[in-house]
Amino acid sequence: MLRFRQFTALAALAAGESLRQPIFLLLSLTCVAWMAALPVVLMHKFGEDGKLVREGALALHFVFGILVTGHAASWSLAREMRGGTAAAVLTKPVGRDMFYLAKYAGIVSVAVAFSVCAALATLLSERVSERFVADPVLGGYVTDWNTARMVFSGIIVSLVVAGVLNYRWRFPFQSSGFGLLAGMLLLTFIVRGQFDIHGRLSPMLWAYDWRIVPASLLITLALAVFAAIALALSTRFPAAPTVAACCGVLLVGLVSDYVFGTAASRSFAAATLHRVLPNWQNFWMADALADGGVIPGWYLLEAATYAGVYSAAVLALGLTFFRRSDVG
Amino acid sequence: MLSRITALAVLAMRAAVRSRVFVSTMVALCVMIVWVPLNVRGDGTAAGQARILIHYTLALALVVAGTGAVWTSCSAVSQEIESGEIRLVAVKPVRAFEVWAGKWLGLMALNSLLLLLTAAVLCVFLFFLTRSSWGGDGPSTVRERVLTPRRMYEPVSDAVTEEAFLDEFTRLREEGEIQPGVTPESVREPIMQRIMARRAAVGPGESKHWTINVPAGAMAWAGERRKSFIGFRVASASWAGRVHGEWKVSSPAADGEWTVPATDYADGYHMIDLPGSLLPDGGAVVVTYLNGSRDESDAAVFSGKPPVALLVPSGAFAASLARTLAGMLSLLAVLTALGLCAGTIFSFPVAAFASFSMVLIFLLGRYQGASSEPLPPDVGFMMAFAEGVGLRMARVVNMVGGPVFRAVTIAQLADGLAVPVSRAVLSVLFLAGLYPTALGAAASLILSRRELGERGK
Amino acid sequence: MTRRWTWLLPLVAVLLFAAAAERNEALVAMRGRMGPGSGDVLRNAPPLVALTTVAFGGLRGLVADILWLRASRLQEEGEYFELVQLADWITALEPRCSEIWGFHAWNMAYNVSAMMSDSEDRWRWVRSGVELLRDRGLTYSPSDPKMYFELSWLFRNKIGHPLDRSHMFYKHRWAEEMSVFFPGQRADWPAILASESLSGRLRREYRMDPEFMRQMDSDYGPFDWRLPDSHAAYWALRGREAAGRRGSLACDRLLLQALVSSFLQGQLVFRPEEGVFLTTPNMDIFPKVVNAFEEAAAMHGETTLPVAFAGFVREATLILYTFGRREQAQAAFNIMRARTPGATGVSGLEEFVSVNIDRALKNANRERVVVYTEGFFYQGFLWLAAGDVDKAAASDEMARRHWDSYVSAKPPESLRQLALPALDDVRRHAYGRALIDLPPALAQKLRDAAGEGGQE
Amino acid sequence: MEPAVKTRGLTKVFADFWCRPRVRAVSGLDLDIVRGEVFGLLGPNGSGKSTTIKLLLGLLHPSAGSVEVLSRRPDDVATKKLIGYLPEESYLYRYLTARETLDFYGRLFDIGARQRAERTEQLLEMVGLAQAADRPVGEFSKGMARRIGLAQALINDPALLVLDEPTSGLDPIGCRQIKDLIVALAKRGKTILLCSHLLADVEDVCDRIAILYNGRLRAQGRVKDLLRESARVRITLPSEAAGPEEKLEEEMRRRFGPEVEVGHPVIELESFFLDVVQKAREGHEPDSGVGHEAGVPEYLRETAAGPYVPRGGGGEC
Repeated sequence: MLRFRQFTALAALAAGESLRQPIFLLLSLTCVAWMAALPVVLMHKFGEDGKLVREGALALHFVFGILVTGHAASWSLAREMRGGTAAAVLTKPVGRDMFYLAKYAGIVSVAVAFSVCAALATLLSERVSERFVADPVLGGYVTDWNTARMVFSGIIVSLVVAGVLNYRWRFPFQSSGFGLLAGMLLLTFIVRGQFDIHGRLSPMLWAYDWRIVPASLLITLALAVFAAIALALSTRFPAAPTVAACCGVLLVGLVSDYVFGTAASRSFAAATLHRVLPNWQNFWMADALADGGVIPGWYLLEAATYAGVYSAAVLALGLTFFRRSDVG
Repeated sequence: MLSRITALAVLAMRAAVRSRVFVSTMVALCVMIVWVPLNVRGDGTAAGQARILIHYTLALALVVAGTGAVWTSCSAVSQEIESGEIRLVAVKPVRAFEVWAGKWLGLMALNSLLLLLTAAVLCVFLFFLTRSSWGGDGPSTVRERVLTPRRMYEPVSDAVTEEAFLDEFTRLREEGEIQPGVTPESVREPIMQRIMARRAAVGPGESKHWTINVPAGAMAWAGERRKSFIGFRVASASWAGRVHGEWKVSSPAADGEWTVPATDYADGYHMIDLPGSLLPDGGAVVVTYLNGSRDESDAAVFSGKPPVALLVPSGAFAASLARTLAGMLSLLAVLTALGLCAGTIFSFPVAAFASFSMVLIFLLGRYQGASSEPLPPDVGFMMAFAEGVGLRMARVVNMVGGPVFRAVTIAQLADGLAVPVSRAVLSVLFLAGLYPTALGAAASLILSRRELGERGK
Repeated sequence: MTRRWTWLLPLVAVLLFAAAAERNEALVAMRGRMGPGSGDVLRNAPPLVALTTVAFGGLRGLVADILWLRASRLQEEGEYFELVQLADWITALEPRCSEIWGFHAWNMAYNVSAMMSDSEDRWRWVRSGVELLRDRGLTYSPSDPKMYFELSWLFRNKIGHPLDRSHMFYKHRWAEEMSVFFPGQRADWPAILASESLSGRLRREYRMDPEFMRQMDSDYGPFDWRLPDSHAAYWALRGREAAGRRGSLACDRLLLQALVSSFLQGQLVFRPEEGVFLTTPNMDIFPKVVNAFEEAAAMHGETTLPVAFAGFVREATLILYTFGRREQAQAAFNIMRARTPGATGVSGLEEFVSVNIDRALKNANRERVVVYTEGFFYQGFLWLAAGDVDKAAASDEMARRHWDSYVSAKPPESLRQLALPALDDVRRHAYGRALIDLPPALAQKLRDAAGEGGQE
Repeated sequence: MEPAVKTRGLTKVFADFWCRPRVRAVSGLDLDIVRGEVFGLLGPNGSGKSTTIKLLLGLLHPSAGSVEVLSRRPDDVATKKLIGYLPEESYLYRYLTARETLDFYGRLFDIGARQRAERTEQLLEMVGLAQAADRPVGEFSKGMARRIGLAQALINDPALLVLDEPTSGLDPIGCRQIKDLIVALAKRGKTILLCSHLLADVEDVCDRIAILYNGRLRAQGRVKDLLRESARVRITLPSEAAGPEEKLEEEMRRRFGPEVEVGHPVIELESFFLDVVQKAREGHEPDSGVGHEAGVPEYLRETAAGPYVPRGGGGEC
């Protein structure tokens, strides 16, 4: 029981630390605003409406998620190890394993919080995107401007309210800003769910492209794996090289299928690399949504297993490093 | 003061080199400027490849060095404030602007180094391109068309007069093409386009002439080996995409006349060699085109901007390259100043984020300017308001950011056009001088007013 | 943290990695099973495409947009030197956008090739355009009719039309390439299908299905596969197939154009060593073209197809008549009448021909000039075989006059580009055709009257 | 004599993002440091010592009141030429070597190349880092970093030397050297502002001290004056001259009455300091820095044996 309390306390601390970083709020805001701007800014949609917005938003989720988790993982552990904060905690009756795993749990919860925001914004922005509707009443190209308005105002409202909360009751601006942003997105999501894309009231219609949800879930899983890798790397390197190494892992993992997968039958080394490197393509299924495709539930389950096992493996490796690393 | 600034500049260079960002930038740059131009697919001609080489090598160097410049400059001040190192400097007899200038100069020295490296690599590539046995036109074209910078002299503009516009408007109304009640202002744009289009076309058997004023001293560089050209862009109104025509060039001052025999011109850009002796050193040159086609549909359309131009050799390629590099360096100077300024106000991640966002906003401002499309009418008040605010902001952004990007003359250099001294001087004065001074003054003020006593604040 | 645990942990890590590797393999296999057109596209994509589509993130659309803007601007300015690379990148960013592939291929085949002075260089770029669509574009969007349309367009208009100054060079080179598979005017399908090397090469190198081609020959042909029009028809037909039940009006239009063109010049006399490249009408496919028009009209309903159909039948009537195929000409005339009652304004076939032939001759373009000239020569040989020397001379005279009037109206440089066949070659072909068409006795008479080779 | 440092009503209030006052670190401080003296600034943690120093150095800007350092504003560049500052922590460039560090700071003072080199060598010698002159500062231990920090503070032969906790992190030998240095510099007429909570150091070297508590000045004056109890007189004799202590005590009691005590002198500054702080606390003012200490918590008393040690006290040497 004590261990559990310690664990939750440490994890909450790690998550809170990250949430209070100004860069976290900045990244989340930019990501959401960018997603919201996608359907408005893009002009050459190259034929397929919604697809570009959907893929763009999912990719933004992935890229900004990587920035968020990478920053959280590398800065919290690497900095604490050098700044002496980790030493202060570890001289208490807290095991290194516990400390490390709690950090991971904290970072993953940050990634999940971010992902919830990003997924909501993706759903909303896909809905806004211009599409051709052959409706007996309202034909032609339709853009759901009301939803766009609500998303943009939500961003502004959450910032203003966070400012007021900070001024009046000294709430921390960053974390309350993020919370409000998530809240406003959720509110928009619920309210717009009661309207169709022409803006006509039709309760409980929920006219969203629900196929996006599993794709977002997969990206969240990828972020969890990425957090484990970044954390493992930051046991050995300071923040900047960790970020560089993470970029390397990201790129290599992305081309793993193409470079190592195709050569796997010929070369043992390629086959080994293909197996051992994190295969991000497993989590990038935006292409499966093209032409009305869906991501089946069993695939999601399998991918979750892969993410869990892979994260566990990386965590075990990172823990091995962390046990031997000098702290303080 | 100089000694202090030098010491700080050297320190900034050391810090940048130590932070590995510079080293990675250097490595990335080396890899890219060697790898990318070799792998860019051109149109198969040596001249095209040379243009791509120049364009891509320099543009890539600008992107990589610019990214590195923003990154290192953001960290230069913000990291020192965060770690407290700046305190020991602040209590020394150093003014805030000296700290700023030292950092800026140090980073600029590194930027210059990167650009010099790029220029060296580019020159090596170009040297091999002029020596290699490329298929078709080969190295001589590269030397002739790309590596001999030319000044472009445009014809005296024949702007549409108000009278011509009103005549056309009246005519169209009489013909019933314009409804009664429509004001001239509301149809000004399409009518102007109509008139311009009509003027741009030369029908079969017709001819058109342009007068180009050549300033005195313009011919200093022209000679047997460095030919002058007439460049024109022609499109055929017919499906065949070819027109048949004859060119005549005469200069009343030099009392010379010279004719190019009738030839077939495909749609596109063409250049005709002119004998160097023909053109006067100062005075008017009249260029005449005669459409020799017999087919009724073969109208030749000169829609380029300018439709016809005189291209006269001006200066050496190295000089143009140096001026282009000066323009690039000026842009880097602004970026570095921007990063330093952001780093003075914010912590590193926020500063980096803010600076890159600024750069992105300026770039998007250009992009939006290039492709502004009216909003659909049914968007309502909020969106229209947002659009209005957005447009105004875009205008401001373009006003501030426009000169920054105009300093970059890579495209001209690649197109074989001379980069005038005045432009290089202007960009150096304006960009490397005015912008960094303004940003530096702001940053110094902030730095001197900022309380450096508290860690991480 | 006991000592035992310290060494156990790396072991656990290794075991977990092994388990993860096994899961990875399963996932990769699963993605493979989810079929093409989904994750598979990126799985087969080169690293650049994989990286840009995923790593470029939300910037992807924007970057493609910006590159597209630059490409459009360069194209407006007539600057093509960089377009190939730009289009390459845009296709990497948006690999499944047929518009881009079409634009890219068009640039290579039309704009870049036009900058080359050498025909060989020009042909290389035209081919690159074809290969880009066929070998790369179709990999990403195998079910997009637009891609087939673009491909068919290149065969029909870039290689088939006489607009390019090197068009004869293209036609020669393509015919030479295809002669490996089709040495004569008709394809020997049993032999090709039996030969693994031939049919395999068609599949691998040209991405063409021999079985489909054979079927096409019997449905719409026979075709002379050495001619670009046959390939235009092939790809248009594949596009129609890809469109499925929706159909593709654009592909059907191209198919019909290619078929009409095959009717006009669908047979090739090709003797590269002598420089002979003579196309002549393939009148056997007339009923099949009619069927194709009707099929398309049934599928697409009210369109401009009937206009094109009327034009075709009108022309076919004249040509068939010129070549002495009275029955077929009559059939064509009847169709025309049934379709547009009263529009002809004449009582019968004879009157129709006599009223319209002059106008047709006056407005004839390159391919029709060759067709009609050959037709008149052919008529002349028929009269000669029948023993009417006057009428034979009149027809011969008609052919020559018509030819001369066409040639003299053209400025020399455009004649060069048109690359008309030698008049003698046309005449010789008409003679050969007459010998084949006439019964043996009359053929012998013709031989006697004209002398071998058609020389009088 | 002209003051080296003069503050009048110096106040520093830290504000939050919305510019509302958050912490009053220094309030109404009147301080006069005479040229040529060694001045000690004392006070418990959070009493405003460091803030005062940063205000004097121009690192912070006063919210109210005035500061004059060497008769000029503290952020005037001419002032900074005459100041040397040893910060509480190492703020040195980690990637510069010890020699480069000194050279760099020397350049900031526009010292000529030859003189810079000379001074660098001498200072390295002085702080005992001649052996490690070419190692990057980032690799130094805390004590070594303090030493190089001290060296950089002296590179310009400053007229006013500000030392923030100069002996923290140093070994006993280093502490001794610092004290000797301070004495030597004082003899040369330099003004030294010393901030420390090691009362023994302060008592040893300072001419005058000021005690801050909660941002206010609680006591200021010459050390001897402050510690002298005018109501009582202390006689110090060498032991051998006085003979056995009991005998002396008897003799004195006989002459002056039973209140006479005889014994060795104790460290009196500490009790003086605690006394000042205690008095300030009794004023019940709202506190900004360290709160009212309630002595040792109850749960610690059961096990902790030994004398009460206030948290401000106790140091490395």
